[in-house]
Amino acid sequence: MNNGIPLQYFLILASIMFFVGIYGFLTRRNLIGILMSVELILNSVNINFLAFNRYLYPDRLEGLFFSLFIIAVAAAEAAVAIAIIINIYRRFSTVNVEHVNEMRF
Amino acid sequence: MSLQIFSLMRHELLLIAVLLLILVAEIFWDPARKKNIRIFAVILFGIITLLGFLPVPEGSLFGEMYIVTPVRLMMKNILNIGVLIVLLQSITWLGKEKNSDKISEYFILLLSTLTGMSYMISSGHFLMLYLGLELATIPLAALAAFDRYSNNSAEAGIKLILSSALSSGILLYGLSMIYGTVGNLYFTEVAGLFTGSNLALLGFIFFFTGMAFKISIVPFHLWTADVYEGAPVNVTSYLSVISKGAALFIFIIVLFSVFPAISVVWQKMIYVLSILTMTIGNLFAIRQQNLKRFLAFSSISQAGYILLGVIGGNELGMASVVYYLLVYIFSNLGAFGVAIAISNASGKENIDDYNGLYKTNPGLSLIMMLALFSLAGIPPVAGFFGKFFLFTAAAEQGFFILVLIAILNTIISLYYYLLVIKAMFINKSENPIPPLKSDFPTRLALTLCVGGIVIVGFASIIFEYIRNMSFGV
Amino acid sequence: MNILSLLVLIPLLTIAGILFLKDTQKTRLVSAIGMGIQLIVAAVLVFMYLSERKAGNTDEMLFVRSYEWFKSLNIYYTVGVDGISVAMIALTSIVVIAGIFASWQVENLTREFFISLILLSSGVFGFFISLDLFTMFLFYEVAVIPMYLLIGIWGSGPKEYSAMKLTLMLMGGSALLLVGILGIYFNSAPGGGELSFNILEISKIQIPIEAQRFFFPLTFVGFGVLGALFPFHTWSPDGHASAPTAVSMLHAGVLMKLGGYGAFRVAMFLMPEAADEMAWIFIILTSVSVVYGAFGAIVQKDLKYINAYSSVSHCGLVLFAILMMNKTAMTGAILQMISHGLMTALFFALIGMIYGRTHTRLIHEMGGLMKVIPFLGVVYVIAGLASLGLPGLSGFVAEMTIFFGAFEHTDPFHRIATLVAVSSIVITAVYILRVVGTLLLGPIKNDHFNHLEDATWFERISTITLVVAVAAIGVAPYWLSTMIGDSMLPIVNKLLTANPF
Amino acid sequence: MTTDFGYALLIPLIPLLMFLLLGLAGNQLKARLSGLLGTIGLGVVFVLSYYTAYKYFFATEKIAGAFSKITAFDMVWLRFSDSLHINMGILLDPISVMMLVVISTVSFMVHIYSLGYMKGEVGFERFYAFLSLFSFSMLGLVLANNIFQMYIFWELVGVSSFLLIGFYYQRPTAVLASKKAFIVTRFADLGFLIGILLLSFNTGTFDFSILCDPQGAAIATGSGAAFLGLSVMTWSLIFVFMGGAGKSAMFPLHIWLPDAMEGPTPVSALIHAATMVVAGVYLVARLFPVYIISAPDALVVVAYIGAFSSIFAAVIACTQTDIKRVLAYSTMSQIGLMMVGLGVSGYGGHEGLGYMASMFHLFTHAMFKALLFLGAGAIIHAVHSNHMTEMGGLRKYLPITHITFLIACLTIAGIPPFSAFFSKDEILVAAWHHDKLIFAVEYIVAGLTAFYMFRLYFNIFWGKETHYHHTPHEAPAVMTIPLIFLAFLSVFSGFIPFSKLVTTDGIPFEGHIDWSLALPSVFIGLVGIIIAMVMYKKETSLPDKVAATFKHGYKWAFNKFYMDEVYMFVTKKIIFAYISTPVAWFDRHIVDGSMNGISRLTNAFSFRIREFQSGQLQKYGFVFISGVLLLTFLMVYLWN
Repeated sequence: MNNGIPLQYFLILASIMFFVGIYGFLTRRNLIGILMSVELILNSVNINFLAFNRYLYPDRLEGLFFSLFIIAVAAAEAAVAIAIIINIYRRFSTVNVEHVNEMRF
Repeated sequence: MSLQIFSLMRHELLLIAVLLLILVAEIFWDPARKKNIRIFAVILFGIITLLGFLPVPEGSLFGEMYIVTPVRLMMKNILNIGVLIVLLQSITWLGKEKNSDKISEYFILLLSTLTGMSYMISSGHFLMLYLGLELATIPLAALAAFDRYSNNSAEAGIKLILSSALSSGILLYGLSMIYGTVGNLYFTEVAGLFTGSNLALLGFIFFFTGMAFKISIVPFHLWTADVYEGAPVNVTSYLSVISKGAALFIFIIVLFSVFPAISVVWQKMIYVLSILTMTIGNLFAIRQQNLKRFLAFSSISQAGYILLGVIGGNELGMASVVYYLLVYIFSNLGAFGVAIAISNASGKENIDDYNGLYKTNPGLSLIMMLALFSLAGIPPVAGFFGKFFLFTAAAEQGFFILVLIAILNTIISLYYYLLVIKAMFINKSENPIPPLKSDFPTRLALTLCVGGIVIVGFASIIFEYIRNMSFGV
Repeated sequence: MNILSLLVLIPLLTIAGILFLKDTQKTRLVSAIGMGIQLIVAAVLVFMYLSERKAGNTDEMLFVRSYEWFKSLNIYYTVGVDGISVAMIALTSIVVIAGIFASWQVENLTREFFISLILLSSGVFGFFISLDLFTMFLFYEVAVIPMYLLIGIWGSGPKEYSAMKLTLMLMGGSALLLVGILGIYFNSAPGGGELSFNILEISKIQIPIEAQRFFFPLTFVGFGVLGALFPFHTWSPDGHASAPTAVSMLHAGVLMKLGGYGAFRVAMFLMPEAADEMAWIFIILTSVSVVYGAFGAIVQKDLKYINAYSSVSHCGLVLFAILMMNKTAMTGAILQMISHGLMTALFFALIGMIYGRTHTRLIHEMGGLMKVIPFLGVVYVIAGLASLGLPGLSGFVAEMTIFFGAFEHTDPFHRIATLVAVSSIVITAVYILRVVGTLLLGPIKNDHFNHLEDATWFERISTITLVVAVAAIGVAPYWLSTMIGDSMLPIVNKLLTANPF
Repeated sequence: MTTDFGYALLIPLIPLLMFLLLGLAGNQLKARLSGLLGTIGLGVVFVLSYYTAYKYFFATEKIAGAFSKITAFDMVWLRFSDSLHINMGILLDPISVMMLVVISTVSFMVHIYSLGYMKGEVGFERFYAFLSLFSFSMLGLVLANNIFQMYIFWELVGVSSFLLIGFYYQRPTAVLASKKAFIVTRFADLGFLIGILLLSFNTGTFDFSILCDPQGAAIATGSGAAFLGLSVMTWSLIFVFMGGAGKSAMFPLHIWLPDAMEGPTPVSALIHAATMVVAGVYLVARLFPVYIISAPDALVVVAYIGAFSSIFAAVIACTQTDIKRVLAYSTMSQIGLMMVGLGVSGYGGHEGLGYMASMFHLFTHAMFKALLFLGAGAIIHAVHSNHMTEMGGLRKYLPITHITFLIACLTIAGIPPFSAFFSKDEILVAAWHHDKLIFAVEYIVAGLTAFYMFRLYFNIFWGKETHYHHTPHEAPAVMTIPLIFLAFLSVFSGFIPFSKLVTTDGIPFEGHIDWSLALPSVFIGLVGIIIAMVMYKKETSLPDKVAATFKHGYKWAFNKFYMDEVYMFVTKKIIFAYISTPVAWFDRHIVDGSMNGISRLTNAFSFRIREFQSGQLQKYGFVFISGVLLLTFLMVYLWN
C-alpha cells in the first residue's frame, strides 16, 4: 500500500493543479484554453478524491467512483462547451474571450 | 428493485419517459406537422405534473442516496408547475420559423435539466447532488445558446458553461476536502462526523460558493445578468425561476441537515452575503433598460431576500423559503410571461418600449403590475406574504437589523418596479406597442400566474401545508 | 356577517361592480352608491356601538370577530372596534364620499381612478378595524400603494417625481414599522408560550424593556412618517401638490391619520415603558414640527403647499398630543385627527375646485374670487376658520383638548413644549388669513375670473358634507369626545403603569 | 335662588337663529326683508334684556343684601377631565345684566340705523347676518358662566369683527384692516389662552362662580409657586389681561383699532366703540375678585397700561383728520380710563368705587360713543368723506345730527349733567385715592379729550365753509331716531344709581359726588373746549402754527408714534423674512434635500459600481475567486 509517497504530496500536487487551473482560467485569452484550465481544476479534484480514498478510507470506493463521475461529466461539459465555442467562432469570428463582451453593465 | 422504486422516483422516471416519448415522436412524426410536438409535449408534461401530486410514501433508495420526503416532493411539484407555465409560455415562441427545426430539442434539453433538478432535490449524497447539479446546468448552457444566430445568445451560452464549470470545479474541490475529513459523502454521515477542522471548513466554504454561484449570490452572481440578457426570453424565465429555485432548495437542505454543527458560521456568512446580494442586485437593477437584464438583477436581489429565510435555519425558515419560491415562481413567470408575449409580438424588450402600454394592452399591463407588486412584496398579492414569512423567519433568530436592511432594500426594489409600472401606466408614447392578441397557451400561462399571485397569499392553507411538511428536514 | 368585515367588503364589491362597467357615468354612480352604503354602514356602526355601550358592555373592543388565518404563526384576521376606531371609521366614510363627489369630473381613465380610490379606502377601513398586527400592516400597505398610481396618472405638475417620493418614503416608514411589528411579535410571550399578533393579547403582557427600547422608535417613526413627523414629512408637500383633488383629500384627510392612529394603538399602547422613556425626543420633534409647519406655510405661494405645510403642523400636533400620554391629550389627538381630516379634506376639495376653474394654484395670481364664486369662497373661509381653531368648528375642540391635556403635565419641559405648540394658533391665523385675503378678497385680478361658474351640484354635496361634519363636531363635541375618551381609558391605564406621573 | 330666568337662553339664541337664517337663506330673501328680520330679532332681544334687567335688579330677592349670581342655564359642552369641563351656561349677575342692556340697546339701534345707512349696498343681507352673528357672540360672551365659554365667544366675537371690518371685501384696505384686526387680537388671545391654562390648572376650575368666590378655595391656591418674582397666579392673570388688552385695544396691542374703521360705520359704532372693545374691561371686571385677592400686582399692570393707553391715544387723537380715526383713538383712550378704574379699585363696599365707576363709564361710554359713531356715520353718509378737512359748516344741513353730536361731545368732555361727567368723575376720585400719578395722567386726558372732541365738532359743523358737490342732506328717520334715542340715554343715564346696582361684591353702597375733584375736572374739560373753539370755530391759521411749534411731537403723534411701522417691521421683516422664508428654504433644501440626496446617492453609487459588471468572463472569474478568498478569510477570522 504505502509505496513511500505520503498523502501530502498528492494533496500539494492537487492544490498546485487547482491553482494553476484557476490561474489559467483567469489569464488565458483563448476560450479553449479556459476550458482546458477548467479541466485542470477538475482533475486536481480527482487527484484529491483518489488520494483521500486510497490513503484514508481504503475500505470503501466512494472517492474513486466520484472521480469517475467527474470525468464523465467533465467530458459532457467539454462537449457542450466546445459546441458553443464553435458557435462563438461563427458569430464573433474569434475565440478570444475578451471580445466576447457585448453584454455588460 | 420493485414497484416501490417507481413510485418513489416517480417524478424523474416520468420525466425521462416523456423525454423518450418526445424523442420518439421527433423521429416518427410527420415533418410537416412537427409543430404539434409542442402541444404533445406540453400535454404530456401537464399530465405528469398532475401525477406528481399523487400521494406517495416516504422512503429512500440506493442506500439513502436518493431520499423522498414530503417537502422534497412538494418542491418538485412546485417546480413542475413552474415548468408547465414556462412551457406554455414557450409555445408561441417555438412556433416561430427560426425555431421550427429544434422544437423537440428545446423540450428535451429543458426536461433533462428538470430531471437533473429533481435528482438534486432528492439527493441524499453529495454525488447525487453533483450529478443532478451538472445535469441541470450543462443542458442549460445549450439552452442559453439556443438562438443560433444571435451573438448574445452564444455569449450567454459560453459565459454560463465556463463560469459554471469553474464553480463546479471549486465546489468539487470543496467536496473532496470534506471527503478527506469525513470519509464519505452521505448527508447523514457527514452531518454526524463533520468537524470544525480548518480543512473541513475550507471544504465547506468551497462547496458553499459553488452553490452560491447557482443561486447567484453576490459576488458570485456576475454571470447572471449577461446570461439572462443573452438567452432567449423563455430560457431566461426558466433560468431565473426554476433552476434558481431548485438550487436554493437543496442549498437549504444541505445547510440545515448536513452542516448544522457550524450553523453559526454559515449564518454569519449568509448575513453578510444576503446584504450584499440584495443591495448590489438592487443597485444594478435601478439603471437597467433591458427588461430581461432588469429582471435578472431583480432576481439576484430576490435571492438575497430568500437568504433571510435560509438564515432562519429552522422549519419556519424552510417553509418560508419553499413558500416564497412558490410565490416567486408565479410572480416572476407572470412578469416574464408579459415580457415574452410582448417580445414575441413586437420584438421589443426595453422598458422604454413599454411606455403607454396600458392604453393599448390593459390586460397585460395589469398582469405585469400585479407580478411586479408581488415581487416587490406589496399586499395583498402573494409576494407580500412570502416576504413577510421570510422576514419572520429571520426575525425569529433575532436578526432584526438584517431584516431592517432587507426591508429597506425592498424600497429600492419598489423604486425600480415602479419605474416599469410608471412606463406602462403613466408615460405617454408616440408609438406604443400595438394591441396584441395572445394565443391560448399564453393566456393559460398568464392566468395560472395571476391565479397564483392572487390566491397563494390569501389561502393560508398553502402555507400551512408547506409548514407542516417542513418538520423533520 | 360581521358588520366590521362589511366595511372592507363593500368597497371590494363596489370595485367588482365597477369592473363590469364600461360607462363613465355609471362608474361614478356605482362608486357613489357603494360609498354611500358604506357611509350608512358606518353610521349604523356608530349607532350600534353607542347602544352597545349604553347597554353596559364594557369590553375594550366591541364586535370582535376572529378568524384563524395562518395558524402556525398565530396570525388571525381579527377585527374589533372601540370608540376611537368607530370615530375614525366615521371620518373615513365621510371623507371618502366627499372625495367621490369631488372627483366627479375625472375624465381620463375614470374606472381605474375610482377603483384605485376605493381600493385605497378599503385599506383604510381595514386598518381601522384590525386588531391583528399582521392584518393591520397588510391593510396599511394596501392603503398606501394605490397612491402611486393615483398621483402618477391623474396628478399634475411633477407628478412622477412626487408620486415616487411619496411612495418610497411611506414605504420606508412601513419598513421600519414591519421590523417593529416583528419585534413585538417575537417578544409577545416573554415568559414562554404562544407568540401573538393580537393587540389585545399583547397589551396584557409586558414586552421586555430592552426590546421596547429597540422597537418602539422603529414602530413610532414608522407610523410617524405617514403622520408627517418632522423631519420625515417632506413627501407631504410634493405629494399633495401633485395629487388630484380626491387623492389629496383622502390622503391628508384619512391616510395621514393612519400614522397617528397606529402610533398610539401600536407603538404607545404595546410599548409604554419605552414610550415613556423616549417621549421627550419625539415631543421635541413634534412641537418643532407644529411651529415649523406653520411658519413654513406662511411664505408658500401654492395653495396646496400651504395646505400641506399646514397639515404638517396639524399632524404634528396629533403626534405631540399622543406623546403626552394622558387621557385628555390623547383624546384631543383623536379629535384633532378627525377634525383635521375633515377640514383638510375640505380644503383640498376646494383647492381642486378652484384650480379647476382658474387653472392656477398660485395665490398671487388670484384675487377677489369671493365675488364670482361666493359658495366656494364662503366654504373656503369656513374651512380656514376651522383650521385656525375657531370655536364652533371642529378644530377648536380638538386643539383645546390637546392643550389642556398637555398642560396637565406640571414639569417645565412639557409645559414649555405645550406653550410652543400653543403659539402655533397665531401663526396659523396668519397664513390662513393671508390666503383668504389674497385669494378670495380684494379686487378681481384677472378678467377671465369674472366668468367663473360657482359650484356644481356634486361639488356642493362634497363640500357641504364636510362642512356639516366640521360644524357638528365643533358645536356639539360632547358625544364624540366622551366616546373617544372612554375608549382611551384602557390605553391610558396601560400607559400609567409605565409612567405613574 | 330663583331660576325662572330660563327664557334668558333665548337672548343669545335669537340672534344665532337669525344668523343661520340670513346666512343660509339670505340670498333668497329680499334685502329689505332680511334687514327687517334681523332688526326684529334684535328688537325681541332688546325687550328681553330690559325685562331681564328689570327683573334682576328690582324683582329678585337679594341674598344677604347682595345681588345673587344666578345660573340660568348650564350644560356640559366638552369634558376634559372630571373636574375640568367646558360648560355652556348663562350667568346673570349685575355686570352681565348691565352688559345685556348695553349690547342689546346699541345693537338694536345699530340694526335700525343700518336699515338706512346700508340701504342699497351689495350684500345687505350678509351685513345683517354678520351683525346677528356678532350680537350672538357678544351676548354669549357676557353671559358666559365660565372662563372657557367666555374664551369661545371671545373668539367668535373676534371673527365677527373680522367679517364686518372686511365687509367691503373688494377694497384692499378693508381686507388688510380686517386681517390685521384678527391677527393682532388672535395674538392677544394666545395670551388669554395661556392665562386660562395656567389659571385653570392652578385652581382646577373654569367656573366663574367657583373661581370668583372671594372665600373660595380657588382664589387661595396658586400663589405659592413663583416665576420671575411673581406668583403663578399673577402671571396667569397678566396673560389673561393680555387677551383683554388685545380686544380692548390697549397699548401696544391697539394698532388694529384705528384700521378697523375701514368697516361700515354702524359696525364701528357697535363693535369698535360700544361693545366688543370693552370686552377686555368686562373680562377684568369679571375676574376682579381673583385679581384683587390673589394677584394685586396684575391689577397694577392693568392700571398702568390703561393709563398709558389713555394718554397715548388722546395725544394721537388730537392730530388725526379722519373723523372715524379720531373717534377710534378716543375709544381707546376712554377704555384706558375704564381699565384705570378697575386698576385703582379695591374690593368691597366703597373700596370698590373704581370698579363701580369703571362699569358705569363702560355703560355711559357705550351710549355716547355709539352716538358719536352713528353721528359720524350720518355725516359721512351726507358728505361721502371721512376727512374733516373736507367738511365744515355742516350744522346748517344736518340739524339733528348736529345737536346729537354736540350732546355726545359735551358728554364725553365730562360736562355736567351729562352722563359721563358722573362716571368719569368717580374714576378720577378712585384714582386720586389710589395713585396720584395715575390721577394726574387721567386729569390731563380729560382735558385732551374735551379738546380733540371739540376740534372734531368745530371742524365738522363750524369752521370753513366748504363747497360740496351735492348739497348734504339730513339722514332719513331710521337713522336719526337711533341718534335721538342714544342722545337721550347719553344725557340721562348719568342719573342711574350705579353704586346701588353694580359693585364688587354685589352689595350696594351710597355713591356721592366728590365736588372737590369734580370741579377741577369740569374746569379742565371747559378749558379744552375753549381752546378748541378758539382754534377751530373759525378757519384760522392757528392750528398750523401750533402744529409747527410742536413740529416733532406733532409729526410723531400724527404718525401714531410709528407703531404701525414697528409692527410691520416685526411681521414683514422678522416673521416673513427672517423666520418663515428660512424655514421654507430649510425644508425644501435641507430636509427634503437630504431625502432627495439619499436617492441621488443611491443612483450615483449604482453608477459607480457598474464596472463590476464588465462583461468580461475572466473578470467575473476573478471576482468569484476573490469572493471565495474573502469568505475564507472571514471564516478564519470568525471561527477563531
